Amino acid sequence: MSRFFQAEVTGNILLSQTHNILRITPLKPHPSPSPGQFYLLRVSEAMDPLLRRPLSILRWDESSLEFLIRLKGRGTLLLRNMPPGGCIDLLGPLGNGYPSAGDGETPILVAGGVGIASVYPLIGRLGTDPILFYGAASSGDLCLLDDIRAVTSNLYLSTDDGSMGSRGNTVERLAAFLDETSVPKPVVYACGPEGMTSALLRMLRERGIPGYVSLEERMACGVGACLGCVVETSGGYRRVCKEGPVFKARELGF
Amino acid sequence: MSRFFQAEVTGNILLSQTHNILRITPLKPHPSPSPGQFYLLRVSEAMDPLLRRPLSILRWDESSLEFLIRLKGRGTLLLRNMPPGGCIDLLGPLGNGYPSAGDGETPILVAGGVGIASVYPLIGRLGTDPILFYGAASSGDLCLLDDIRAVTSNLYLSTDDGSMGSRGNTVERLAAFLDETSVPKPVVYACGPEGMTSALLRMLRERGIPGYVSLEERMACGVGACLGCVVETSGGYRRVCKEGPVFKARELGF
Amino acid sequence: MNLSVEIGGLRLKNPVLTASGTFGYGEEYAEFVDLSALGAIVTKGLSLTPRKGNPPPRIVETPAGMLNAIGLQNIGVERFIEEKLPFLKQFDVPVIANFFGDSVDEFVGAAERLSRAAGIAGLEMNISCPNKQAGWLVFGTDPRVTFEVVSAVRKVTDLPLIVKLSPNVTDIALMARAAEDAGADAVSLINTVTGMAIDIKTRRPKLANITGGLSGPAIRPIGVRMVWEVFRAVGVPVIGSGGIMNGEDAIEYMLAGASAVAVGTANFVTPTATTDIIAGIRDYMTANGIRDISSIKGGLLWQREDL
Amino acid sequence: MNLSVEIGGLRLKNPVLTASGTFGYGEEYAEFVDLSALGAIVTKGLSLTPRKGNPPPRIVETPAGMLNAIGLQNIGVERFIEEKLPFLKQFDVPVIANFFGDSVDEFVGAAERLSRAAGIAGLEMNISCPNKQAGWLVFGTDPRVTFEVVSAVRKVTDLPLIVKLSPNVTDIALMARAAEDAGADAVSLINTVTGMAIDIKTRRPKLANITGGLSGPAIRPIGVRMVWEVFRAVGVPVIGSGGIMNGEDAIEYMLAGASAVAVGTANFVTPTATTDIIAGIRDYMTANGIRDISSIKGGLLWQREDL
Ligand SMILES: Cc1cc2nc3c(=O)[nH]c(=O)nc-3n(C[C@H](O)[C@H](O)[C@H](O)COP(=O)(O)OP(=O)(O)OC[C@H]3O[C@@H](n4cnc5c(N)ncnc54)[C@H](O)[C@@H]3O)c2cc1C
Ligand SMILES: Cc1cc2nc3c(=O)[nH]c(=O)nc-3n(C[C@H](O)[C@H](O)[C@H](O)COP(=O)(O)OP(=O)(O)OC[C@H]3O[C@@H](n4cnc5c(N)ncnc54)[C@H](O)[C@@H]3O)c2cc1C
Ligand SMILES: Cc1cc2nc3c(=O)[nH]c(=O)nc-3n(C[C@H](O)[C@H](O)[C@H](O)COP(=O)(O)O)c2cc1C
Ligand SMILES: Cc1cc2nc3c(=O)[nH]c(=O)nc-3n(C[C@H](O)[C@H](O)[C@H](O)COP(=O)(O)O)c2cc1C
Ligand code: FES
Ligand code: FES
Repeated sequence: MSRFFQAEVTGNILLSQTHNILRITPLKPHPSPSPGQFYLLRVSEAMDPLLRRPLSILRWDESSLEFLIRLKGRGTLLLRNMPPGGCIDLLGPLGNGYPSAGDGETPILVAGGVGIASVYPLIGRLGTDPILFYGAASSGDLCLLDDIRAVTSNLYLSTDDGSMGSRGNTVERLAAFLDETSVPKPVVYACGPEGMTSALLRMLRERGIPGYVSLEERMACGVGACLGCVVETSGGYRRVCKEGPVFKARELGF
Repeated sequence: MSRFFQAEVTGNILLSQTHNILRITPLKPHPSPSPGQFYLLRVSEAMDPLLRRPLSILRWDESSLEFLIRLKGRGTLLLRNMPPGGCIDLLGPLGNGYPSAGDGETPILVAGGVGIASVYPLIGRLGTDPILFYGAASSGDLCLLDDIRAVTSNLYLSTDDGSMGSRGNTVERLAAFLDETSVPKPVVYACGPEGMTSALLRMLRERGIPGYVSLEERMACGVGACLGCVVETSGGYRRVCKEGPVFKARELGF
Repeated sequence: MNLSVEIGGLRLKNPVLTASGTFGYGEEYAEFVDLSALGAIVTKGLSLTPRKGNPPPRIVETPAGMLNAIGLQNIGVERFIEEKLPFLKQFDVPVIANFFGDSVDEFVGAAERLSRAAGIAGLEMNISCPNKQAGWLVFGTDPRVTFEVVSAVRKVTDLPLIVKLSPNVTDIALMARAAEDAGADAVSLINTVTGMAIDIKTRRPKLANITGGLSGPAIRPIGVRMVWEVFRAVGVPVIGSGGIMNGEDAIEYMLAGASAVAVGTANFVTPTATTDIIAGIRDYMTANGIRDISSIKGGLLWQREDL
Repeated sequence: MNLSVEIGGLRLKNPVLTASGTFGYGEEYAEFVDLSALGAIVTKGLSLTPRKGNPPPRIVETPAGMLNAIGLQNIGVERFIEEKLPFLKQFDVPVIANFFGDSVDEFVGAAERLSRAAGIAGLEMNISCPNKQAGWLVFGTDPRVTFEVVSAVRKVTDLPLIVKLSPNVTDIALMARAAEDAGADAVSLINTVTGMAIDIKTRRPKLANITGGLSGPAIRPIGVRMVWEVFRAVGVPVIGSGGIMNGEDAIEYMLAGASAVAVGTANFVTPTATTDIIAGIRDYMTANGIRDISSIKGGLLWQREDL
């Protein structure tokens, strides 16, 4: 079973102006991912755009993989417009996903924007009725709410513009929650934009709460060969594609 | 009416493994072409492939244009796979097409391979029941035979492998025809691959028969600005996109 | 919103020029572009006497780029002035005559003749061409030769003089300084990067001339880097070119230090590229509250002082 | 069908190498590619002491290419020999250690240490790096400096010595000759072309290091041209690289004069690129009745004698 394989596009659902879910069916047996891992997708057969695009695994079963894609630039536009029936090649699953929670720990999931794609597979897998903080710029950017609600009732939504859930950012919302509620041995699992990540890391440090955070960096190879995707950690530069994308919160200095 | 316009792909018929007919409907009024003129089509929105592809006009009416495309490389592959509903941009009609025949002249059309695309619009326009010599490598490469037969019965087919029509090349076929038949004031209108063109020009020169030949050369701008598409003529280098693609046979020295 | 810029004493209504050799003598694109809307029109390269150019094939597509080996085919300065200039004069746009020679004398001769013609607003000298007096080494690859030929031309013209630099050098800033020292009013870069492609079926070069000049988006990172290097090395304005396809690419060059940009290969891909780019620059200015386009020149933010 | 080639005394079972810095220390691609099937593995650039490399972002996509500014991050020769070489020795493939320094002494030190390790078949010295003793000017941009540093390394190693040339020069043939004169057994080219990209929203360089090296198909025409220039200038074998994505591109380089090719950016696009390219070369040989791959080296057909 190779991590480099071809697949057929078997579904492409446009959720909004900016988000779509791409469903693909590998043509051969392929290794199963675990939550927090990602794939590199070839977006075009031409030499431009050249590099593969990294996407977190959203959902999977034996015969298919699903990705949640937020429109960013040319690559994600091509992925949005990919018609079912077409062929695409993928590399993955790559990197280290989220570890499971330890005994007696209370996992708290935190997702900002399309970071939900990375955190989503944890929802059904980290205990029952897990706590999820999910924020985005506006209600239109909150995806998969029905599916999420089917698995957990502990859902705390927030939007920057207040169009859904509480107004304001996810980290402040989480901080308020931690102030109000006594959570036994909280452990945070988070993925979101840079601003959220750094605020969250600060907050966790201040409160001495452990956690795991998934990071993004530009990638070329995805397999640890090019050293293109490093981030600064307490142990020096680490490759997001290989040692990450999920890092222990305390390794991250920012 | 601009010669640079957008169009919707409204049909794409695969004729064979190697040929397709692309039908497009311009989104705005557009200038009408004349036989032998061509268009430059953008084959991708990406930067690779970068340059537009030149295609002769095959058929047109007020609302649409049709091109006959032979699969050659990446650009023609993209044009072959273009789904109806998509948008494409075009530049044209470009260049000088075939002039009409003079008084008492007998037009003889000669097409080699996909050169039929260039010659095709002449069939219904140069007198009744015009003479057409049409050759290709094999029967599968002979396109649009039904449509052609509907307009003329003077059709002389040949294939290199003898799978349809007479075996051998079009120019020899034409030479034999001219030996056998007395044609009043013959004037040749021709488009085909380089080998055919040079044999034809030699034959015309030897027999003192006038004619018009459409040439191909790599193009960038298509409007005469880059000087990329020149061919040697008796008057020096001439631009295929501007002074051509149709040249008088006697201007061509090869 | 002020889009106008000054290049060596020449005021342009906006910073978008046509790149020499990609816009013919203006006529060819007049049907697609309002020529009066352009910052300036730079003509196809002219020489004292007409040039036939190279045999075909002259162009070949490459990944995100193209190679050309036109061989500087042109009708010569005399015929340009008689046959082409009158057409261009109808428009409210400065005409910059691009010219070259294969000796210092030819450069000087062409510059003299062009300077006497009415209706030419500036000269751009292309020094990416071989010097027959120096074993056909390219003028623009040796700073002394660059200095010599630019000085000679400077003596015979009062028109704004732009020197167009070759990127096929170890240190382009050195060439730019040589041009500036010799009296250039501006420098223009980059010209094409020398490249080559081979047809593996026939084993022949895809260009009859064997090598050619690479242009288009493929070379943009090289052009931006060189503009940034030159901008920090000279005091005269820089005209940036190399793979500019849209307004954003133009802004990228200006942030690197270009006062204006020249649009080449993009014309072939989109005949309205030049005016589209002007519109794109406007959009960027609106979106970013920029009143005067010159204010972004060299506006790259960078901290590392050691570079 | 004979695919084997000889590079400076080193016999390779086929002409496909990995390009330094794009294949890690081999481990990373072992799951996708049978390492024993490769002509040789060229390691990530090594220095005498470990290097931390540049801050991120280190890479950015460009049209048909990418810029990288890894900053030569590496674990140093010592750890390479201890931790990485044993893995590579398991395979039936020559290991070529790519190395660099920021002074002649560092080059010499690294070469010495690498030459003492068992299991290294050859050395490739990367002279596209700045020389701290010469105001951080790049070693490979001055033929005298090239000669000096290559001579110094030559004295301390008996391994086949490949010198990897920088394309950021006016005359690459001059550099190749300097390397040959200094005792190089082969030359390898091209390294990346210096480029730059700017984020117009933030006005910052897209790379933390500001400039980086352009690689990928965008630069292939430049690489092919330079290989052709160098092939005609030196007697030692040439290893070609720059934008080789498939077997056809590899053949193009060999027709231009390369004895072997190095595959870089293509690995990122297709992890099986190296072996795909070997298969592609075989296909071409079959289709064209070529028995020995070396027979096509420099097989470009060109007539014009004046070039
Ligand atoms: C491990 C990982 C997991 C990700 N998971 C998802 C996901 O599930 N859904 C989703 O919508 N997005 C995800 N992203 C972000 C996604 O990869 C980028 O939005 C995408 O690559 C943008 O490509 P583009 O061509 O549309 O944008 P452009 O900005 O045009 O891309 C230009 C280049 O920058 C790179 N790039 C741009 N933004 C990012 C970014 N944030 N991270 C890394 N590289 C970037 C691109 O890959 C490309 O090489 C993930 C990123 C990483 C690193
Ligand atoms: C005036 C004119 C009219 C034409 N009409 C038709 C037509 O009606 N139907 C048809 O199938 N083909 C026609 N051709 C040929 C067609 O343009 C080429 O087959 C096509 O451009 C190949 O593109 P590609 O990407 O598939 O092939 P590639 O070989 O990958 O193309 C690489 C580059 O070479 C150029 N190129 C390749 N072959 C030719 C060629 N023969 N002439 C000019 N440029 C070429 C391409 O445009 C492109 O820039 C015409 C050519 C010209 C000049
Ligand atoms: C077909 C063609 C012809 C050119 N002719 C000239 C010329 O005559 N004089 C000159 O200085 N530059 C010439 N150039 C270089 C361009 O002016 C420009 O500097 C270069 O193409 C890079 O810009 P681009 O990538 O936008 O095309 C030519 C370029 C092309 C593509
Ligand atoms: C991410 C990356 C890292 C590289 N690191 C090195 C290096 O350490 N030493 C070296 O000599 N070349 C290095 N190179 C240059 C490549 O070996 C190769 O010469 C160049 O990328 C051109 O080939 P390509 O277009 O196939 O990538 C690196 C290239 C890339 C893209
Ligand atoms: S993307 Fe190459 S090391 Fe991570
Ligand atoms: S294609 Fe540019 S002049 Fe003909």
